[in-house]
Amino acid sequence: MWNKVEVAIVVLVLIGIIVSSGTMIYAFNTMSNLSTLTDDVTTLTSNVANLTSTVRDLATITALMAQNMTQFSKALADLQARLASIEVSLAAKAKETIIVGTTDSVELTLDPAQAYDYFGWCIMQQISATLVSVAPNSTTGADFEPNLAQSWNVSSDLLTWDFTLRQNVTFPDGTVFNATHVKNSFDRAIYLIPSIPEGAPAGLEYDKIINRTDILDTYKVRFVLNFPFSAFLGILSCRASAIVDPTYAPWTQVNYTAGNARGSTPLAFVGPYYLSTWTRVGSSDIEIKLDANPHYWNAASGYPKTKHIIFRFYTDSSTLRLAIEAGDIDMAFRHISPTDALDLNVNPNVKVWWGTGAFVQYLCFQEKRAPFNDKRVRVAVAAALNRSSMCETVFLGLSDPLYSIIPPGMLGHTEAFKKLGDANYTYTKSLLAQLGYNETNKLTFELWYESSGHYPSSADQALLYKEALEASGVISVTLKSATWASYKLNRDNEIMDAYVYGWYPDYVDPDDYSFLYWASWLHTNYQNATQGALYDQARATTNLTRRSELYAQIDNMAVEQCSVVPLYVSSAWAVTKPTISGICLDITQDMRYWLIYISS
Amino acid sequence: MGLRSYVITRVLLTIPTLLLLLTMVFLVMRVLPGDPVALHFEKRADPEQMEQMRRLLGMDKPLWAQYFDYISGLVDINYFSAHGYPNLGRSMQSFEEVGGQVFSAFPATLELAIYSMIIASAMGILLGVIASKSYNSFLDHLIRGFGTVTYAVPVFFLGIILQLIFGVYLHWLPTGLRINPSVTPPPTITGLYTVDSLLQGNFVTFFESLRALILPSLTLGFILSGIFIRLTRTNMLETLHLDFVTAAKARGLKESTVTYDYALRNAFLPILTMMGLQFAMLLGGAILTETTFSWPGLGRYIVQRINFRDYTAIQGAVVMFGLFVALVSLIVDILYAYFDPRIRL
Amino acid sequence: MEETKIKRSILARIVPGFASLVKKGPSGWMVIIGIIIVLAIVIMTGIGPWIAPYDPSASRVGGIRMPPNWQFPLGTNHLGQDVLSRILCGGSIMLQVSALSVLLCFAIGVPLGLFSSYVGGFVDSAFSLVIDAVYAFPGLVIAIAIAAMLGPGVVNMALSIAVVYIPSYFRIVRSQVLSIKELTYVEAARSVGAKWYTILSRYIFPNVIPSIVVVITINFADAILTAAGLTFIGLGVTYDIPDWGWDLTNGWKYLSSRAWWIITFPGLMIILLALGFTLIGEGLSELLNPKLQR
Amino acid sequence: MPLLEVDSLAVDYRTGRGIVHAVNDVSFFLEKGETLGLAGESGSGKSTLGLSIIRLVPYPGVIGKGQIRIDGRDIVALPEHEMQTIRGRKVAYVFQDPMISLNPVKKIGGHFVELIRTHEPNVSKKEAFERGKTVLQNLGIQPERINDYPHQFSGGMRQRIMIGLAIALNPDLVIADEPTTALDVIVQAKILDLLESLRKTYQMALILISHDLSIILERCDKIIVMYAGHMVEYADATELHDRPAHPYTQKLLQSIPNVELSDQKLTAIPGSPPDMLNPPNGCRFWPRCSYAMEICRVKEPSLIGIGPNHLVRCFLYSEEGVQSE
Repeated sequence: MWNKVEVAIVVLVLIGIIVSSGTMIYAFNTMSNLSTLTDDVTTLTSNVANLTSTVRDLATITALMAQNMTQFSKALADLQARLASIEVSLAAKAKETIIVGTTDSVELTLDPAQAYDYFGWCIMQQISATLVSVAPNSTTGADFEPNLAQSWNVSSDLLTWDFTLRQNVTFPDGTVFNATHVKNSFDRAIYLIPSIPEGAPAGLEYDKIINRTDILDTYKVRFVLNFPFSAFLGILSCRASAIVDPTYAPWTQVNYTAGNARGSTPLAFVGPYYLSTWTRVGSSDIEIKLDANPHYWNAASGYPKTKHIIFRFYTDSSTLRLAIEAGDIDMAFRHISPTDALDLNVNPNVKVWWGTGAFVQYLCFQEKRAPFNDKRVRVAVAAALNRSSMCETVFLGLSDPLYSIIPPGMLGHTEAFKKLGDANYTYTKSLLAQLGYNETNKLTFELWYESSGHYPSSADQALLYKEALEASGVISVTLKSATWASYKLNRDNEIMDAYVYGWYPDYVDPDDYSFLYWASWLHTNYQNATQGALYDQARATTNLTRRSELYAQIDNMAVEQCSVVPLYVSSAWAVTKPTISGICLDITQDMRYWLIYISS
Repeated sequence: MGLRSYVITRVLLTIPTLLLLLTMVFLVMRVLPGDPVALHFEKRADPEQMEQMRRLLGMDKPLWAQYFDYISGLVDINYFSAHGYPNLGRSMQSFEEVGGQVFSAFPATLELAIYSMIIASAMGILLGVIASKSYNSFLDHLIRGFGTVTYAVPVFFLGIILQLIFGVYLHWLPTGLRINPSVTPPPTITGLYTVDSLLQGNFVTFFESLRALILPSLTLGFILSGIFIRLTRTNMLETLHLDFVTAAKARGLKESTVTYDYALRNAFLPILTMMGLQFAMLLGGAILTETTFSWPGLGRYIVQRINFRDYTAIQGAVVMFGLFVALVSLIVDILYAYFDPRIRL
Repeated sequence: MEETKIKRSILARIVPGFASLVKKGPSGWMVIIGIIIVLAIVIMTGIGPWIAPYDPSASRVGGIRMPPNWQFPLGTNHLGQDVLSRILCGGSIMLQVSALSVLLCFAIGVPLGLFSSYVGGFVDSAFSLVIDAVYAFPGLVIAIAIAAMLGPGVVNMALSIAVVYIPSYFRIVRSQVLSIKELTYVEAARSVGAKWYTILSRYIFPNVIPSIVVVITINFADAILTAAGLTFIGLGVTYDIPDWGWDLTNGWKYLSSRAWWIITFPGLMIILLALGFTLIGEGLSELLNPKLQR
Repeated sequence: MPLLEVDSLAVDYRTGRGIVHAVNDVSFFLEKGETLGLAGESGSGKSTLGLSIIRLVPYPGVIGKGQIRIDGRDIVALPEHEMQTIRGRKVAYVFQDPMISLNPVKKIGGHFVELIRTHEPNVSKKEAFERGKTVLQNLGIQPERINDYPHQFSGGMRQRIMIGLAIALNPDLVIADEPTTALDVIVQAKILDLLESLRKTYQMALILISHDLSIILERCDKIIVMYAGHMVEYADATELHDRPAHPYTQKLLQSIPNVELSDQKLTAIPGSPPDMLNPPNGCRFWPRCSYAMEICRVKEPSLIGIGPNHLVRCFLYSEEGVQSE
């Protein structure tokens, strides 16, 4: 009802522009010369004459039409019949196909030795398998279940890890999976690190962690690590540890001159799905089609539940939202905006699934130079932040204020930064007063944000941060922006005073978050040996309480130092047709498509 | 001098223009801030690897040498025959062949451009003729007003409004993509969905791709039609008052003959040239339209590459645009010569 | 005597009082309306900050995405900012960018055109070849490419737009000069040994002005649209300054949730501004081209 | 019944600045095979008069009042499509500037075929083409050039072609509007002779419009002198030449150089034609007339006969004028 009103308004506005300008000029013409009126009259009369003649023609035409009507109707009838049959067959097909809309796109490749982007990993998870994987609906992300490995045990010093492999698993081409494949996969990943510095194994430092991989038996394999590493299972569960078939994933470097840097080899995997179609235009995906893998080791227990998954790619979230709304797609996952999600939540024709998030954003300070080379300034700014109002305004409450770099639900999560409070202006003022900053002599710095949509609504966030900081009365912020690549360049060149950055977990473990406080690649120029030591201790123990204590200590130091200030943790959601079931949005942020099915 | 020799000279004349164009693009892309290679190495900036990459991208050479590579790569016929696309260098982000990416993205843009050009010229010329025939009447002023307004509307705003009305509220037409997601796109033959689907003989795909084309091409068409209206109108008015038109009337020829065979046919030549020029503007508008309608074309490619600061890719795409425009203007000039006997003197 | 006559005629063509414009009929009226619109918007933007009911960049002055109502006549946007206030203040960027780009084009294009066409010969043909190459090129594509290289900012946007429009100045000036410079009075001036700069500045330049004015207005309109376009694909200025282009771009994201008021109003403002300049340009060009004055 | 009768015709231009009476109260008639000359300065409305006969007065001109009868049939109110059958078939028109009177993108043959087949639909293309050729031959143009484009002909040639197009369907009346003004002197004579001969062979009537009275005097039977939209004098050629009545006509004659009289002094007409937007009251010529009287300024003279078909619009020959002396 009230939509119609809006339509009316918009249409009227448009017509308004055109007509008004037309009439305007016309009015002035008539003013300047009246004779045009006579023209109009004459043209009008002639038009009327034409009209009458055309009417006559129309009559004759209609007569002819009437004659042909019978044939028309017959033709129509059997056409409808044909269409009906088509629809029936389509309906039958539909039940075993799910169409997924997304704004993501594979950045570059599906090769575990290189891929390091969310969607690349998402697709790989559907088509590949790792030794272990995180159980669906895990809350901590720390409970692992066997995948290609049936069982495992670790030496007390956390240096040697033995795995017993699942038997009679076959690759698509019939090769039987065994220990050699495991060794080959990891050796290859490590071997390729130098030539693919941007690849995931490089990022996760496989070469530093893994000393060597030994084949104990056809179905037994041993990893020997360089240092005790409690989160090793996490590493093994991530996509970079996917097992590949050497015949399709050769050791030849993904080299820069041979042309195809993608080097994606869909047949190399043993996952629940095959990659049957992958079309790219320019360097973004147009269509990805997954077909069920009949040889999947878990096929017996009915996985994957849906035969075909088809991905469709949209450039912006609103188009995606409209598509799911119009029923063009069965499921929209990744980058339905909070606004749209909340709208759709009350729409009976779709279902919104809410899940826990693990994506965090945080504020970095450039400590090479003033003002942020002084700890107190950093603390003062951190205290002036207003996380909750930002989350309320920008994310409409669909993300939560974060007071520790480790997201809630995960081992070692604390509320450490609550000490400084939100919009704690009295504290900020007093701190800055010590340094001679006040209403007249404000603390001024540049706050940078990424402007090409790499992070969710980063511009809006920045605006809100600026507002909150300046509300203290003693801070004045200049907003600066750069597109993703330039942003990274600026970061490496250390020219940004303060900048908002984000982190997606490679594997769900505090070990993959805590180091962010002093991560060298953030170029904050912050070092802290003690924190590093604590971090290594945490790696070296499996005792969960001990580990969480250690991470808590790291957090507490971080609050004093404020080298990196956690801002918020996002929550995740997916939108589907009501008929879709089996969506699992747990802390791992993985969408496991083999669990999804259409319920009648 | 006959038509043939004219064509030949015209083609020869295109070459220096092209060369100039390429040079400019090259220079624009090379006088940039920031070391593109440094971008690639995010976490481990290993100087030795960066050196290697410079070598592989040919960026270790002096500028003139790079320029030479760039030009010679473009005209390398063997490469073209081998790959099916010219050598436009490698993407700095992905090291993929820019030529391949650009060529794969181009058909979408071309399809959009063609359809909108058809809409624009059809609408523009028709309205223009009507306006000029009913000179100084209300209709005339209305049409002119419309033309003026179209010139002032940002193309993407019009696109958004059309989306809002026909996509969001009325649900008549899709708001994005080249084809309804539930339909598998036709096999790539020409890359133009409408053509391919017809070649494949699949009418469902054809209609779907046509439906998807309506809004974007209308958007672009509307924006451009204004210029055609104005041009057609002025030229028609001029020719309609030329003596040979009056003379034709004086010989008792029919109104229609005089209007179309005499007036329009003579007014058409400047319109044709304008079409050529407008194609450039149209391609520019296409970038915004593609962004508005999730249209996977060259424009979207550029925008996306910009975010990666992928200079070589942007350069490749820009060159592609340039080549296309040059080609179009060449064709237009030849058509011009074909239609206008006087040129052939 | 010749010269003074020309001067007078130019004055009569360029700065005609509104009265004389009115006499000129419809095209005159178009110019007047255009001028009125543009002035109105410029003034509005100038006094915007004082008359704006709310701080245009303050978030949550009202609810989020409130449709137009009595408190917020044009509604509020996705951050709860008052759309009306943003409309009132948001024109400055557009105006700055377009004005700056026009200035650049004029400063570079006109002298270049005058010089090259006056000197003639090889220099001229060389220049024209280059210029034509640029001219034939998709303007927005160049603008986008350059803007992408230079990064965001008013000056950079203006620069990237200027590069695109210099050719049109050059071409118009050149064509004019080529026709004028053979005229007898110029010949005469040359024959009595007037310096080249005298001839350019006193004899030729005045006659070129009218056509340049037309180009300027068109350039203004295009610059505004281009600026909006650049902002739309994320090459705009930073976010904390209210700008119609930005609001339009942002509003687009909330189109799907039927928040039409967020985009419609800034969109209309941009159209209005561009329309103003277009009207002036079209009117003038018709006034200066009597072929259409039947 | 005369071929053409024009009866108190008035043509107005309704411009933005006001109404211009370009032709005012003009009446004359024309028999088959006769030649009529329309003389007068440019802007005197002679072309407008010519065009109004085929109802092609350019925008914003309209036939205000009066009748134009061709074969007794009034064409002023005739529907357009019937008008089209008259144009070119019954009444042909030759325009001033041949350079711009042909469709530049159409071959000469095309022009002929189009013309002939418009008026005689049952004629085949080929036939029409052949007829075009023969016409060209009669005009002294080699027939094979029928495949050339207009721009490939010289001015004189084109004017010949225009004439050819005019007489192709041998109409009863040809209106030649300054047919030679755009051409150089030698060609002028040739064209006019051609026109003359064709007229004789085809028994056509001719209206020759020219600002050059001498041409008209030597080639026309009747002459109308026009001034500022008024027909100021009407007479046979000889009559007009020997006894010019209207001061304006006299001035015109004096301004013609005459080869015989070596010591003739050529006088130009003082002043310039009036602004048609607001013409002088009374006689339109009085500001430039050396015999101007009081009455001329206030009252508009009417046509009065001063001899066998010799009409003049001047008070010098009317009682009122004499009385006011």
